Amino acid sequence: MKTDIKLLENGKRLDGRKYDELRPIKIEAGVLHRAEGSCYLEWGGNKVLAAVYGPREAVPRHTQNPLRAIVNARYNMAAFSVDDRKRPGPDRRSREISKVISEALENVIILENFPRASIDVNIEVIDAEAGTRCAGLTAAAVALVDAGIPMRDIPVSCAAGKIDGQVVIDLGKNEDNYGQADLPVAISPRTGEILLMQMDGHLTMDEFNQALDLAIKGCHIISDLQKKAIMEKYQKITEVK
Amino acid sequence: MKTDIKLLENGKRLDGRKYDELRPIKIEAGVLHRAEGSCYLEWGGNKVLAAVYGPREAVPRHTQNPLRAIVNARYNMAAFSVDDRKRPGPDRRSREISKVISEALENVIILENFPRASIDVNIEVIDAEAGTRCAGLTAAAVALVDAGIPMRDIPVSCAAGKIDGQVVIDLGKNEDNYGQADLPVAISPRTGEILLMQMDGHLTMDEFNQALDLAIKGCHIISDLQKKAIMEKYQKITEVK
Amino acid sequence: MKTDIKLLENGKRLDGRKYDELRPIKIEAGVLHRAEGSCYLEWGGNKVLAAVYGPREAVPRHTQNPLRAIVNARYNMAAFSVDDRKRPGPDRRSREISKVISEALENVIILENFPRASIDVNIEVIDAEAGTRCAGLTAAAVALVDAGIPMRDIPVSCAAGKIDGQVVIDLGKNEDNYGQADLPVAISPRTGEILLMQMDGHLTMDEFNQALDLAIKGCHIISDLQKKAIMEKYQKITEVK
Amino acid sequence: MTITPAIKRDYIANLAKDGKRADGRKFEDFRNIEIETGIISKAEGSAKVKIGNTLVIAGIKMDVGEPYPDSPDSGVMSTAAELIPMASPDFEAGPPREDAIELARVVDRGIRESEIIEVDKLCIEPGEKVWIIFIDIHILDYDGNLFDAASLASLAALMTAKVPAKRFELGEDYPLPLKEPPISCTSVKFNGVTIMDPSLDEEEIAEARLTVATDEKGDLRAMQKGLNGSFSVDEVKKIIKVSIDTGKKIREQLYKSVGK
Amino acid sequence: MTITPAIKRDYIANLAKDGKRADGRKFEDFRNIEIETGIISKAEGSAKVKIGNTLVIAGIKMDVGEPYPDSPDSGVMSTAAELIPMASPDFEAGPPREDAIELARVVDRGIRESEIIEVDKLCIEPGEKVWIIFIDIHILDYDGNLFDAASLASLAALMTAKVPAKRFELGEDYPLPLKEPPISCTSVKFNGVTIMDPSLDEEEIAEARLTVATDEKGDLRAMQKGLNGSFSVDEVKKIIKVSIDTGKKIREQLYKSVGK
Amino acid sequence: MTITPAIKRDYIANLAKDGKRADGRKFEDFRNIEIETGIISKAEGSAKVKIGNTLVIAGIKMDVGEPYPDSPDSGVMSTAAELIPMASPDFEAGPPREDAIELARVVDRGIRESEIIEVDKLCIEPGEKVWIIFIDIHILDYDGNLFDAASLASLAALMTAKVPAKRFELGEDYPLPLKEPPISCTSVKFNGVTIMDPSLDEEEIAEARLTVATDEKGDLRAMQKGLNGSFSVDEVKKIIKVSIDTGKKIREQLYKSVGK
Repeated sequence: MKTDIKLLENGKRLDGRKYDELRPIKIEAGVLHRAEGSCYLEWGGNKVLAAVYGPREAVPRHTQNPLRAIVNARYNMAAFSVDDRKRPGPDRRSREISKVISEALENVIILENFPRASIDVNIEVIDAEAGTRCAGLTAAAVALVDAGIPMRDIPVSCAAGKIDGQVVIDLGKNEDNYGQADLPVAISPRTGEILLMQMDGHLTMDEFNQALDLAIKGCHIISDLQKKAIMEKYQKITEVK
Repeated sequence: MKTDIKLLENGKRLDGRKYDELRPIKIEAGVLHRAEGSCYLEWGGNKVLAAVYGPREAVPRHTQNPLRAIVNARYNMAAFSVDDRKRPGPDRRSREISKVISEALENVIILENFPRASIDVNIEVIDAEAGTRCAGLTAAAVALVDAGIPMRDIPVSCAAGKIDGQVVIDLGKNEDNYGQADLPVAISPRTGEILLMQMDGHLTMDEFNQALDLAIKGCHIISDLQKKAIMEKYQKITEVK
Repeated sequence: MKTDIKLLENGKRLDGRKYDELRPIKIEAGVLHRAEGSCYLEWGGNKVLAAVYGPREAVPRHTQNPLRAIVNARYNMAAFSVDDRKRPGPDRRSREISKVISEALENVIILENFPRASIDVNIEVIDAEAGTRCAGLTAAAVALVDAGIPMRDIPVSCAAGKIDGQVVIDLGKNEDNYGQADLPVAISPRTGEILLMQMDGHLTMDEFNQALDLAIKGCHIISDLQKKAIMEKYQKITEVK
Repeated sequence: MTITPAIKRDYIANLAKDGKRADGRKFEDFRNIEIETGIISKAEGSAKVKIGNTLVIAGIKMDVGEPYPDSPDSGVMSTAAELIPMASPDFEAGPPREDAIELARVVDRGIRESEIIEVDKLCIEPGEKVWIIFIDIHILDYDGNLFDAASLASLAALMTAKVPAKRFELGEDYPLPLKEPPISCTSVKFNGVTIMDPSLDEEEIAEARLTVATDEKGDLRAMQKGLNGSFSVDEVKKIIKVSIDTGKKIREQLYKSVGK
Repeated sequence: MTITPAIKRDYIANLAKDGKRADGRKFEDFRNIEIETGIISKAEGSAKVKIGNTLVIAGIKMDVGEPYPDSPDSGVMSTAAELIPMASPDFEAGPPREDAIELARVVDRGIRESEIIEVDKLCIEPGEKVWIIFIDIHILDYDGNLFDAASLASLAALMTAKVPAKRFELGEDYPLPLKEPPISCTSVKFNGVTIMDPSLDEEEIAEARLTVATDEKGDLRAMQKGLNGSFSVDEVKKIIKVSIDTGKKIREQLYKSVGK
Repeated sequence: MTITPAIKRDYIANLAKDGKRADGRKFEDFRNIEIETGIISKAEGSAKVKIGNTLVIAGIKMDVGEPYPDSPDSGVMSTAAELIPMASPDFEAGPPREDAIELARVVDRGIRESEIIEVDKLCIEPGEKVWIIFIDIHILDYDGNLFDAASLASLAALMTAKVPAKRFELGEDYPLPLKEPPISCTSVKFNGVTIMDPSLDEEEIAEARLTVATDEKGDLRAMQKGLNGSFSVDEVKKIIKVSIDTGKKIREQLYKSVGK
């Protein structure tokens, strides 16, 4: 990662944030008609939709597990979500992200309840600006709750990183492109266990410890926003009744 | 569509035809050995073969309809059938044409007689010069009769269009490239019902009414040629016996 | 094939070989841990691995033969095995070679013993220098013995060809590129029957007869090396016991 | 191969006998249409269109590339539609199937053949460099009538798109040069009646479909008949008439929503 | 995995014991061959070949393109064969399978390695522009022996092809520069007998196949053994001899049909 | 979907309770590592790495090509991994699946993001011509821990690779310019214990996996957590510590084997 750009000035980041300040986040549950559960999430310049179908019989049949459900998360970026148009369809990056998100979600879903089933989680990034895997996983978790999928906890994701030698939370676009390290993390907020973790760049052990602390702190803040979004959906339903 | 080229001169078209005159058409039934029914058709510069297999068990099995047969028309242009070599294999255009032809044929075949079956209709365009979808559907209908597939009627197809402000029947190559509108139509000649209809270009309501009349008129003329070809095949068989 | 290059000088070939002299060959059986049988073979500048799995249930099921086993040989060249990097995955050349090797191996394996099964033979060319199909088939035969697959005979392969008007055995790289003919052959050494034969280039009947004689002579020499490699493997096992 | 439950078919058909539809509409009524533009910051133009519960997003991306050899002075456009598994339990991931291909081709032809985009104004250097326009259509929620929703979203996205000249160091951004757009209206037929803007339930029992695109003057600009049922000539003419009338109303709403 | 009915196998094998074939031919006889050229107006060259009921069309298209870096002064050729579902109930649509790939590669090598096309005369601008030749083979009706039918159709199409220089504004059209073509003859073996030009029924019970291409002088120009049966050295030599003799007759017919 | 036999799971888990592993190793032990370089004559660089019975070959090929528009002065690298059916009865031929993609991407990022290859020294003509580096990883025998074997083989191949300048008439060959490489160490967790360098049996019962790449100074250069189990923060920190210590030993062996 190159550092041609000054990313910190007087302790403030390019967009005016402090080192431990998240970008604005907005979460709405139950936004789609067909899906069994759904969520719309804005996180800085990211706009993400998540939709859940299932549990239903897993196809093709050879993917079925006779003892438990499988989770098929499908992370996809819309062709128009990035500066240079992305060719439609999965690429290697999106397939890797789909895999690590599926694994993180499998951790919290009560899979044993649904042998031979699949739980399909569709994540569409329609506007992208750094941190889409964290945004996607966070939205997927809310959509799963909205779909009534039984879970031990509502997983949540946030990244930390290093820019201009400083550990900060939730990298923005230039920070991601020109920063020195990125550490996306997902946790189960109830237990603090780590469900997803990837790291690129360069961190000393001290910096890693700081970054992990910051990312987990961010997760807990966002976890509250998830729960608020779910409550609002239930309240609406209750009001309608 | 551009109109750099003069397509009408003294009421005559580039190839000397009148506005309501079809290109020469030649139809022969039962030209292939392996296929259960087949047809060879020349229509102006178009040369088309159609071959029918079935009814037979539809594969893959998930395509089967337990109540009726499905029709799989496969329209394909040979690589050498056009000026600039076409890459072998289906493209988006041929897959759309396959779909609309399949739908038109399904209308007249007694599908209910063959639950879970497929009727496979292969259409190969080996020389192409405007109007191949009409030629393909017309040939496919004869091949279906030749295969003994029970049908309510023998469908038939013809196009009309607009060139130099005039509504004409059966566009030729330059008329298709430089004309103002194209309206391919397929009908069930017995009922006059419309089975296939597409339109590109620009037509006023009056022009559309004229064009539709012309296309249907053409269909009836070609319908007679279809029946003649089928009769000739039967006569040959009778003579041989 | 062009002949810009002098391939024979005083009856000696570019690498100093005589017309009926093979390149150095080294064969080792049982080199892999997971595979049920395996072989590593060096032949001039060629380095080839072969691994056998099966007999096991053939998948997908529609490939099963209820009366006998099928042989799936998969010849593959590593991306780095040739001067200009080869795109990973099968191309038309490798699929044709896989087919003719599969057919040759099917001839000697007692297929009737294993209805509905497949015997999978993986051949990886990791360094390539003319004659990889002969090397691959020869290695595959040893791997099949190592896997304990019952066979009527151990097939073996060798090529002959023509360079500068002279029939020679086992073409090297420049001889293959600039020679006048190539004749790869595989035989069942016990019966002398021909299992694989392809020819490109130009041979008179006399030259063909000479070339076939040379190739078969080469096969018998290599057959001894195959048997030696298998014996060494068994001896090692016996010693360990 | 989905088999529509006979009970649903009977229910909808019986209602139709009495001139009624399950959601209370008349035969020639559209559902409520919502159009929102400028929703994707990364796109040159974008729009979200809801028709009832059907939700479609269209995004426009532009790039600089080579023209086709046979039209060296014209910009190039391409349209793709994805029926992503998000939108329906019946859509699968993978390469586009016949339905998505027909959808993309009908929308593409509707824009291309009616020459909405003034491609001759999108030449940068004749024979060398022209603007390439990508129209990408994302179906997010599927409750029937994708043809009209996709077409309308594409138009709204195009009408609010800016040519990103600045990003390519070709001067200031400017609005995409466009002509007046035809409006697409889709009808389906079942049990002898024809209805406009089918819901998913109505589509599932439809025997024949007709999409008609008309312009401001009431002229025909594109048509596509679908499904294995048939139409009589009179039915076709009746559908065209209703499509012209409805097209006018939708055009007004479209113009309003894009600020024209 | 088709299992040939035992009864058919027995019938053909029993006939063979008496030196007979189901259609009355002798072991070394070809079926009737028909060659028709110039059948596709859009193609630079084309031919339809029937061998018995087997029907194959080959079309030649040419384009101007870049040479390969390692032969900057030579034209480029490529051969594709499609076993389209029209030709047989057993052929499926989709990417070519092993059989079609082997067929295309054997025909391609037969033309390429025997240097029929004088590729050095197909250079337009060294290192920059050469003629690209596409040979496309369409199997329309499959009743056995595709190798010979496809090879013969390709040769007849090449021998009547014109280089489309005019379309590319490179002067007048002229015949594709060709050398004398080798003729491909295919034999199969079953139950100890070898027969020439197998019909579909004979192919289905064949144990081994040998295709031999020979030239005017009776020299060998290409061979391909197929299937999992084996040949003795004597059988190979006998098949080659018959192939040389038969090749001469077919060459005469080919020359006549292309007007040479 | 393979179901690990309960008996194997119990056996390994019971051993682990007593601090033991099936092959006698301690929890933090690697299996024996063998590194051999220069094994492929056609490759610019190559290495064979064995970790226990796991066998991986990496080959480097280089070509001259265009740089990416956004980094006109930098060479380009690409990494591919194939889980070929040779290596395991469970690997299938065909396009790479999720496992192979994750493997290739983790190795690729480990090399790319830690900037081992000095891509700015691989420019031939700015904006026009740069060196393209292909790292191809072949898994030949699979007995667990592909991440570390693939990463180590790639590093050894890179460290012995020569830029083939002569073949492209660009002067004399010279060693690929490289910085100090991070070493990748993988641990897995099951039944509450974490172990280093899992064998295949251990991988099959693993609940969570963590790969940690560290440099000479003991800094973190890349991490990848896998599988659907979880780690506590303390477990992560403990694994990192062991990975730093083990990485040092492997680095020494790597340097020795490439002659540094």
